[in-house]
Amino acid sequence: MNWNSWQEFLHMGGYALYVWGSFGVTAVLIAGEIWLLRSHRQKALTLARLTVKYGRVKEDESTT
Amino acid sequence: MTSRFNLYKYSSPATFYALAGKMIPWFYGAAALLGAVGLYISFFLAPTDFQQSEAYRIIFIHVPASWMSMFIYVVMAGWAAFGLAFNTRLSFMMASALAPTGAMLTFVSLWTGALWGKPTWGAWWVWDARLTSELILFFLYLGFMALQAAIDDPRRADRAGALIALVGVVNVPIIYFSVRWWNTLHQGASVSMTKAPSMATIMLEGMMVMALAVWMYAIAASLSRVRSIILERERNTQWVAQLLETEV
Amino acid sequence: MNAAQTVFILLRRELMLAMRRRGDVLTVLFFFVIVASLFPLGVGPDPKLLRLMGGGVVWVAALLAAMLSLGRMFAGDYADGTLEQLVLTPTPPVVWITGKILAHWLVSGVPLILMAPVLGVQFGLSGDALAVLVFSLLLGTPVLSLIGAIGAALTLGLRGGGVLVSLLVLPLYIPVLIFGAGAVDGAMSELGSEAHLSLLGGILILAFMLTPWAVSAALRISIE
Amino acid sequence: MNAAQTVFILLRRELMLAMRRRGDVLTVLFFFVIVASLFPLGVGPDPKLLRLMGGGVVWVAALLAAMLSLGRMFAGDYADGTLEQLVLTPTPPVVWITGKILAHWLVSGVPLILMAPVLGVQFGLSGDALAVLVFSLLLGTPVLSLIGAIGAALTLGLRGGGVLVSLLVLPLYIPVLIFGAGAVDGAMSELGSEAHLSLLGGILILAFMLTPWAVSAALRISIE
Amino acid sequence: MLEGKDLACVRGERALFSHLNFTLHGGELLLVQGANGSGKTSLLRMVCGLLAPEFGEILWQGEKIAAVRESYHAGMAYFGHAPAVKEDLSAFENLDFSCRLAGIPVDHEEVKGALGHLGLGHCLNLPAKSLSQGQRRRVALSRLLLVKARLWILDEPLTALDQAALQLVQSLIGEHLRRGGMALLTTHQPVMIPGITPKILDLSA
Amino acid sequence: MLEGKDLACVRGERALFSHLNFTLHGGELLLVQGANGSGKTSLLRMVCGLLAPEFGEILWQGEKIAAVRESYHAGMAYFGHAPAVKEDLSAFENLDFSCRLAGIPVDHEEVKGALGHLGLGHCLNLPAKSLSQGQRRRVALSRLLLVKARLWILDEPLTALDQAALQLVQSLIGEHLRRGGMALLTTHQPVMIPGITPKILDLSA
Ligand code: HEM
Ligand SMILES: Nc1ncnc2c1ncn2[C@@H]1O[C@H](COP(=O)(O)OP(=O)(O)OP(=O)(O)O)[C@@H](O)[C@H]1O
Ligand SMILES: Nc1ncnc2c1ncn2[C@@H]1O[C@H](COP(=O)(O)OP(=O)(O)OP(=O)(O)O)[C@@H](O)[C@H]1O
Ligand SMILES: [Mg+2]
Ligand SMILES: [Mg+2]
Repeated sequence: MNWNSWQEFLHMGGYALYVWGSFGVTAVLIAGEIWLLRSHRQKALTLARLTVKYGRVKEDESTT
Repeated sequence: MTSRFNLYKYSSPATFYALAGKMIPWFYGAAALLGAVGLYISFFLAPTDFQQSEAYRIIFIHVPASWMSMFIYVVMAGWAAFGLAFNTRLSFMMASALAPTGAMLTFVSLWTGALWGKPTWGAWWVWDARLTSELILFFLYLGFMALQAAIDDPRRADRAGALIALVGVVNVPIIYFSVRWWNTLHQGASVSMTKAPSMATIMLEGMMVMALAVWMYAIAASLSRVRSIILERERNTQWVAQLLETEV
Repeated sequence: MNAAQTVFILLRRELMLAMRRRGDVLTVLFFFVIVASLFPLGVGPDPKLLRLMGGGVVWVAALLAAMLSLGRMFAGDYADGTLEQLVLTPTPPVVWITGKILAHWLVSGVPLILMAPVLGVQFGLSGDALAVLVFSLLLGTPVLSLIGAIGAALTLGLRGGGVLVSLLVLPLYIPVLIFGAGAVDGAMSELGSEAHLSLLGGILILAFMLTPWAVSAALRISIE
Repeated sequence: MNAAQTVFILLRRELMLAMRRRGDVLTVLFFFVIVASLFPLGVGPDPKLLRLMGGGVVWVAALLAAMLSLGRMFAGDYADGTLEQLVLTPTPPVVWITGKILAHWLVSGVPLILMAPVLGVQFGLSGDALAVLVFSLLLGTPVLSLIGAIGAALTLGLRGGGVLVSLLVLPLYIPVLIFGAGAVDGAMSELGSEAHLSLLGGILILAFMLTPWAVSAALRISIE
Repeated sequence: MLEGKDLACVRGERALFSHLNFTLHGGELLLVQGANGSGKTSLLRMVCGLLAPEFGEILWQGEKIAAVRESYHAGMAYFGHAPAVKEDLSAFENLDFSCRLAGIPVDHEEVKGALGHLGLGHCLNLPAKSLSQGQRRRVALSRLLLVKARLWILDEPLTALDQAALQLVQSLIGEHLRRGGMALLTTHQPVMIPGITPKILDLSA
Repeated sequence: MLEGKDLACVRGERALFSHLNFTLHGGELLLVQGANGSGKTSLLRMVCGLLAPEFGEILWQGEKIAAVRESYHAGMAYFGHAPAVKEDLSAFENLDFSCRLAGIPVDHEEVKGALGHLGLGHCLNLPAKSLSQGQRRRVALSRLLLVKARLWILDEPLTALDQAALQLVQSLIGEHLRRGGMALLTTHQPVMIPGITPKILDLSA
């Protein structure tokens, strides 16, 4: 075990900005992508539902 | 588009949509599991580096992201080539689905590299071959996505994108060989970790586990994206209508 | 209808169009980034050399990006007839021309300003120099849009317009470049950059007052 | 009718068109000169710095000029329907595509090569370096036309095409830039430039053999 | 009243017409005819004020059009070769913005009504780029319903329209004239508007 | 013989037509009709080989057009929306180059004759940019006289033409058919060619 305390862990030997900056931004990006994927799927589903209901629907119609 | 090729049947979007739906949770699960193990290794098992202190821990995210960023581009170009050769819609959709994830990982590589560079090299960025080629890779992804976004007709978007992806992949090794004509700060700085063999092993293991995690994540994300793309493109078909009745 | 209202409606329309074609906006931005990145590739990776060049390179890239984006200012409206219709509205041309230039700056200039610090970091500029870079761009990019509008208006409908516009406009951009890049250099060499920045500000005010009239005249000529 | 004849007729037509629009050709040339001259303005007048930058800057300017001139390669023919007619001739597309690329190089590339020594002198390049600069451009500019043709073909008819093409094409130009500018640097630092030049030659041969096919595919896609 | 006095037009090197006179009162239709290249488009642009005449003058209510620019433009609608339809905006947005920019406040219902009248009711919200050539021209023509101009200047409004649209546009012009409006028109197709005998201005002569 | 079998066309998101069949023999005229946006242009481009059909196939003398590309293109002339006239070349140079590029050796007299026939004799050497819309289309149509194709594919050849040119083009088509040629035509105007009853293909149906 490398760390004696939480402070030490968070401090990362003085490199907190760099280490947490890397891991943090990566986490945010991945979370963001997952969120985008979900909203993409929702949009695609509504679009498909509208299409099934009303026949041909343009993408723009479902979003506006 | 007659089925002169047997594979065509298996690459039907309808079949694939269902298959992908079943596989996605598994890949997300694997990614989460491997990620947890990898992070544990990164922060708790891997010891403090003799020279770089804790900063080196960035390696556990930097290297997997870098690897995957290049790998995904090649896979994307592969799908594009397949699509152009056999005119399978699904291949084009796979290529489009991979691009955003690839671009995201390329950005992660650039970002973590920059954050690593500041403490080790004293600069956020240097114009060294490795770094530059990664930046160009980022532009190649963006070019692919921008081209597809600029074209309204999906058919043309698919094929134009595929063509530029293929041309771009030719560029990747060329850029890569340019390493020889450049002074490369990048490799020189990463020597310290091969000091003690035991340390190298645990670090290598950590890197591998994290790389696997990123790989699984990339598969899950692109499968999930391709499902949405399939839905958008195929929403006029019978199978989507049936699917919506039964599924929701 | 008063002038502010027209400008507002036009602005809304232009921003809506830009949103519909987000790709175009992003592409100008990435052009900026790519051009700035070409230099180190051509010149070599020596950090000291690059730091010296940094401000100048970012400014040159901004100039070129602004210039490339000029094509969008009137060409679309000209080709599809919207420009004729605008000329035929009762509103004085200077009013809606100001609106169009403003919209162009919001869509093409502002993203460059936001991206510039990242490029500055890549060239190893100091914190001070970065701040001055951003501020100089804030004063300078509107001038680029204003002056560029004249070139864009004059080259409407001419083939090879894209290249021609650069020939007309780049020489006029040079003062902006000199003071903009000079300000960044000043910040790095501790010579101070107030003089350069206030000159830029002066140019901006002058350009804002004069160019819409010139553009209005240029459009009349091109539309005949 | 055989391939050589078609290429010849096409070449005559393209050159005649270029003569009628001399302005366009000159404009690309002036763009090249202006971009190269912006740098000393942005970076400052230190001769040592300029000599170091010289080769790289001239190459970057050549890249940008070549890129800007891409708009002319197919866009005119696309807009007025000539491209459709070419596709509908019995001649295989690769033949006339090669002709068009060749014409583009003659009109846009060759003038750059002729002008480059003048710019090189302004940056204080030595005689040796100048010779290598010209030779590297001689090998490199055809590659720019060849690769650029793919981008030009893919972005036909897309709005914002001018900027989009730069995003597609500039990353692909980078190897040419690296070896071209590298050759000039090599000549200045007495490291020799054979390696760079022969690599450029290799790229040229490869590009010449492959790109017409890619362009042909791209045009099919865009014309639909 | 619109008047053209002793107009002459030179395009490039060629003199297209000279000593051209016309007057147009409320309720009248002036049909500009002539072979290809005889200068119809040039004349119409001249009347709009987009092109300065080489000689002669154009008067609106007895005053030179340049002198009364604002009120002239407020009372005029021009429909040129290019339809002034933005591809990225929907038919609705196109019409809405173009009215507002012309200084005419319109509400949603009016816009929808005008588009519906031209047979675009089912594609109000489609971006114009997914409309065919003829449909885009209909979007452009729908402006005429809303701007309430007294003077319509229409350059080949009938090209690229199918039979149904053709009838519709002609009846629109008819109504406009009956309400006391004036119209200046070019076309290569026969124009038939019940109850109206157009004045003819032949440029080939 | 030209044959379309079970053709389907999808543009963007919309299916324009499907299960479309037609045959065209020597001496026959096929008139493609339909409202704006019904897919006439798309069909013509498909027949040329510029657009791949979503489904079905097009046969020329019994063979798929893609398989006999060279001979098919050698025997075909296409006249599209865009007239393929270079603004910077004169009418003469335009016609001369376009024939040579199509692989047809022509001499000066032939070119002049063709342009004269279309009423452009007096502006042979003017750059096309100083021609009017209709005159440019005449330049483009003059190609038909020289290329000696059996199959003419003409997309709205009559728009923007004045009465004289209209008659001329119709008589050209008539002669072509009488010589055993075939023609595929779209137009929104009535077509009257003495002695020929066109086959009609209605896309709105
Ligand atoms: C923005 C800056 C950076 C970028 C774009 C970048 C990019 C890359 C890429 C593309 C790879 C994979 C290459 C391969 O496996 O062959 C890689 C690997 C690696 N990077 Fe970076 N890097 C950056 C900064 C750094 C820094 C600052 C360090 C350490 C001081 C570093 C250390 C490593 C190590 C150790 C590897 C894996 C082992 C190797 O192949 O050498 N990188 N990087
Ligand atoms: N900008 C210009 N520069 C030079 N000549 C021009 C210009 N615009 C038009 N012309 C010439 O003026 C003449 C008349 O053009 P115009 O477009 O007014 O004709 P038109 O009667 O509308 O013809 P069409 O029936 O073909 O539309 C033509 O010969 C044309 O070539
Ligand atoms: N490249 C394209 N991408 C998407 N949709 C297209 C494309 N080209 C045409 N369309 C659409 O296909 C439909 C048919 O177009 P087409 O040009 O074939 O019609 P048309 O019958 O020739 O009409 P018109 O009489 O107006 O010329 C239109 O709705 C059009 O918007
Ligand atoms: Mg006209
Ligand atoms: Mg059509």
